[in-house]
Amino acid sequence: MTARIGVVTFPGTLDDRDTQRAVRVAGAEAVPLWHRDKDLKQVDAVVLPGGFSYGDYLRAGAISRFSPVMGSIIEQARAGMPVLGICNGFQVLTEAHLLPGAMLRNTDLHFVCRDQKLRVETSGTAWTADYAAGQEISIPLKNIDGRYTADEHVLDELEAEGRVVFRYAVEGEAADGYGNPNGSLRDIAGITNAAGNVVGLMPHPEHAVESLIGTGRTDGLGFFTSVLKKLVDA
Amino acid sequence: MARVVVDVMLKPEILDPQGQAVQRALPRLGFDGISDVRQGKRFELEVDGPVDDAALARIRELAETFLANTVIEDFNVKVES
Amino acid sequence: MARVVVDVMLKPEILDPQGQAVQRALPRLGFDGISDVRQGKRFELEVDGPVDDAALARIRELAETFLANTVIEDFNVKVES
Amino acid sequence: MTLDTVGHAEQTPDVELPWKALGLKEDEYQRVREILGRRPTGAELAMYSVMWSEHCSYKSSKVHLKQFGAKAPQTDALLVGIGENAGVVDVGEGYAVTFKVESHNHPSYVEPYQGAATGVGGIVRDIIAMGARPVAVVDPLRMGAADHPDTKRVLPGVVAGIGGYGNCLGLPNIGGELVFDACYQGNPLVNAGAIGVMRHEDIHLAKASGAGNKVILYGARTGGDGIGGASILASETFDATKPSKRPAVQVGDPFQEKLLIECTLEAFAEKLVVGIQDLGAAGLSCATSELASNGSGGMRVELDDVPLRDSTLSPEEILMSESQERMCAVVEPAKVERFLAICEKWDVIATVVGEVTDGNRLEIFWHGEKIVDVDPRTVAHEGPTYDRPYARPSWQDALQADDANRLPRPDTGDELRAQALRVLSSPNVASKAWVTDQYDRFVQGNTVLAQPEDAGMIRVNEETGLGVAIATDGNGRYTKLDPYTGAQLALAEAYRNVAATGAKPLAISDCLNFGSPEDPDVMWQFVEAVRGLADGCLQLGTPVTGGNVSLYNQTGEAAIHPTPVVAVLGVIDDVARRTPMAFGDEGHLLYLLGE
Ligand SMILES: Nc1ncnc2c1ncn2[C@@H]1O[C@H](COP(=O)(O)OP(=O)(O)O)[C@@H](O)[C@H]1O
Repeated sequence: MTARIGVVTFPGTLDDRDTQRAVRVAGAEAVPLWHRDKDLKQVDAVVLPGGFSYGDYLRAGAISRFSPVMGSIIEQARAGMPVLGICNGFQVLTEAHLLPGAMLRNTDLHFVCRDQKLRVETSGTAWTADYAAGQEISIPLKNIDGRYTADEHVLDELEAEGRVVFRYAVEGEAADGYGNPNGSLRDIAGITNAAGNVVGLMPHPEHAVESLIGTGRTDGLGFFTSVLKKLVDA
Repeated sequence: MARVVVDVMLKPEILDPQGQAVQRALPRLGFDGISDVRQGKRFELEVDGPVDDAALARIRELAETFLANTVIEDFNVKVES
Repeated sequence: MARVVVDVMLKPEILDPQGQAVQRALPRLGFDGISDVRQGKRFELEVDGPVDDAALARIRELAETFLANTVIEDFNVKVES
Repeated sequence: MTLDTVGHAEQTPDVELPWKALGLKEDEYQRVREILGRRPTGAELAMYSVMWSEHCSYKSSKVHLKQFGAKAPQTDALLVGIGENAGVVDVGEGYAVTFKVESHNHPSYVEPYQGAATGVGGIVRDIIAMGARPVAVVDPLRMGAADHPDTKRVLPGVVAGIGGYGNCLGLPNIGGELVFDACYQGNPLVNAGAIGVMRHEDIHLAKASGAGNKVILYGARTGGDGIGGASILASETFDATKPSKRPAVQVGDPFQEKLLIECTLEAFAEKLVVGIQDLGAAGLSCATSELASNGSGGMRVELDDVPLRDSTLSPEEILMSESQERMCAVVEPAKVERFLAICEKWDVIATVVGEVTDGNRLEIFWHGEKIVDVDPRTVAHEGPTYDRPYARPSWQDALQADDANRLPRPDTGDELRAQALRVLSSPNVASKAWVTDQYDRFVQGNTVLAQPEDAGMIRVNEETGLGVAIATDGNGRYTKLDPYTGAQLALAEAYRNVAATGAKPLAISDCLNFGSPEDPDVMWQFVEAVRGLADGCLQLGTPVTGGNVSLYNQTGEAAIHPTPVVAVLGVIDDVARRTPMAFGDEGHLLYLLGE
């Protein structure tokens, strides 16, 4: 028996099918979840994939956060189930207050799509155990509302508790995917909750799991193998 | 220093997908009794000098040529009290 | 039927690149004397029933939980005269 | 106000209609009267005028485009040719690919963001209407001078609009062009192409057959978008009290379109659809008349059932509205309930607005009265065609004589260096990353090649590695110098770009951007370019599967450079064997092929 990982589809979700593929590539079973269903089909973990749910109208993630499936996910996340929010999924998690802070329009106001260098800050979450703290990885980034922001004291708390999971790697040539692409405070690309089971980030690990496709790197696979190991060991 | 506000809204005959998305979400949030929602932009301009007729006329021109595209949008200029 | 307007603006301490982009463009357009520009959202809600205190309270709640994200935004509700 | 019913039209033969304001010529209007044997009703006039426009009827280009069929190379790859929403080619393993390029030039000049965005929306609906899942987009662009202030207004808006719409639909942008030239200052070219993938058995056509089958309109509500002409009809002729405010520019709703894609594909998967048509220019006029005229029977439509965004619309306006994000499907009665349920699942409004009938009339009713009674073929397919006069321009010789050999050559290394730097830093050659970085090229997880490669490549089959490649090219300056050869150069360049990836070129689509066909100089450019393209395709063995003609791209007397843009589609049996542009490993050798 392998782990069952749910992948949520909201109206306007775009990366659900690639996320399902990434889950399968990692060796787990991908279970589609529909925004209108409260039923989580007994999955062991959930991914909220990227896209433009509800067209990103109002604010990215603001409308999806009120969907029936989110009610169940919020409940399960509080009980410890691993939840990963990628890009729009991260935005949904902040709107749902499962993660602190909020996402704003990129400082240069443009959508940005590029291969982004990230530094893994902690392997102590459900989704990053297969990485080493300090490791540099490169995965695609693509968003227009990716500027992470939070109050100073929230940021201090995140840092103090080791809850900044990824930072944009700023050392190096910008053309090579280094640099803060959107003006996120303290170069934050991803964070976790206090328990370490809920992780959100802007870049897209599911686009970096096959050597032929996209950037040709597989640096994103570790997200899915991390959670799989955790679930199978549990 | 005074504040002048320019409101820019899509013309009523133009589709407003954002307003529609908000409106459609209301029943799910338990809100009814709102028959239409339109979403637009609000610009707050801090003006250095006095906001006299000349200043307002220039801001109206700014709104007309830059802040709004009058092919699809209407605008409204007012001094904030 | 009455119209209630909800204005949503980024909190003053939050960087507003859209407003800044507008402000930076002003000199090019021959405008000076505007020291700051902030850009926000304006929602126009058409309310079916009477806009009494109860209705306004509900709209305020709507603004607080949905139309604005109070982590980053302030809002203001007013009945349009 | 009197409703202009068919009966009313019969009884009032002498009522003057504003056919001229609707863009019809006197003899064209007479032709409508002949066809009907009476004067048209206002609604019929609306339909004929919009369907017989240059944009919808190809009346100036048709006689020449026939060469694409007449000179078509022998190929087994072509499953659906010119004439449908988009052509379809066989790429093997039971997969078929549909692709097409279209223009949205003028709207993008008026409102760059929305014009470009709705251009992407339109081409993607053509792809869905064929039964395919859209898998990628491309955007060949031509702008005025890079340093002109108006380029600063238009270009960022266009790029943001293409990105805003395409990104929100989840379609990777895998190629395109950005060319600056002063000739496009008042007439930027915003062309957009899309590719879709389907199984052979899923190919759908725009065809209404089977009497009793229901006609379902689904997607956005109908508003007063893009109906300037119809408003003239409504306000001047029959009802002076109508509001005159009708937007000339459409606002796109990519979220709605994403829902349309998903619900349409789900309906296809459950085999619920007999025929389907997207609503583009000419809206319901086009969808109903084309569905009916391609099918075996007639059609009856109740216009009152069309969901409206603006309740003041007149029937003529509803027929002509260009509101975006709408589709029309023909569904068997027993399957209607399931079809509507799928639409509901995706929050898409869907309404039965008519049915397929015996016979061959398209009849449209409003408030219970018949306002249209036509043979749909006369609306959709039997419009006027012109063989417009053309002649080699008097200035062509002088233009050709003025060749580059007369330009000063660099004498020193420094001069050469300066010239090389000038070329490299010119906006036409410099990096386009600031554009392409605003487009999502990774979404869907099948992108094998995208910018900065010469051709984009998408994996079609995860198991076998089957993939397709596409490149678009065009060169207005070459084409102006010699339209016949210039069109062939565009074809050859796109062909090479596809071949260089390792894919085998299969077929092409084109977007022919020219000035006014009423100018014999321009018409000659058009005729020569089409001839060149047709001859080139015959030689290379790549049939033309479809495309788009955009005429009247001119500011006053000044036409743009003749700009045929060619998209070549190729197939590769395993994307693992693709050849990227970058150097490989150290020690690899570099060869120069050709003369
Ligand atoms: N408007 C555009 N949309 C999408 N891709 C584009 C656009 N313009 C250029 N590109 C892509 O950028 C890359 C470089 O373009 P360009 O500098 O024009 O190269 P080339 O001259 O080799 O065609 C190519 O991959 C091309 O497809």
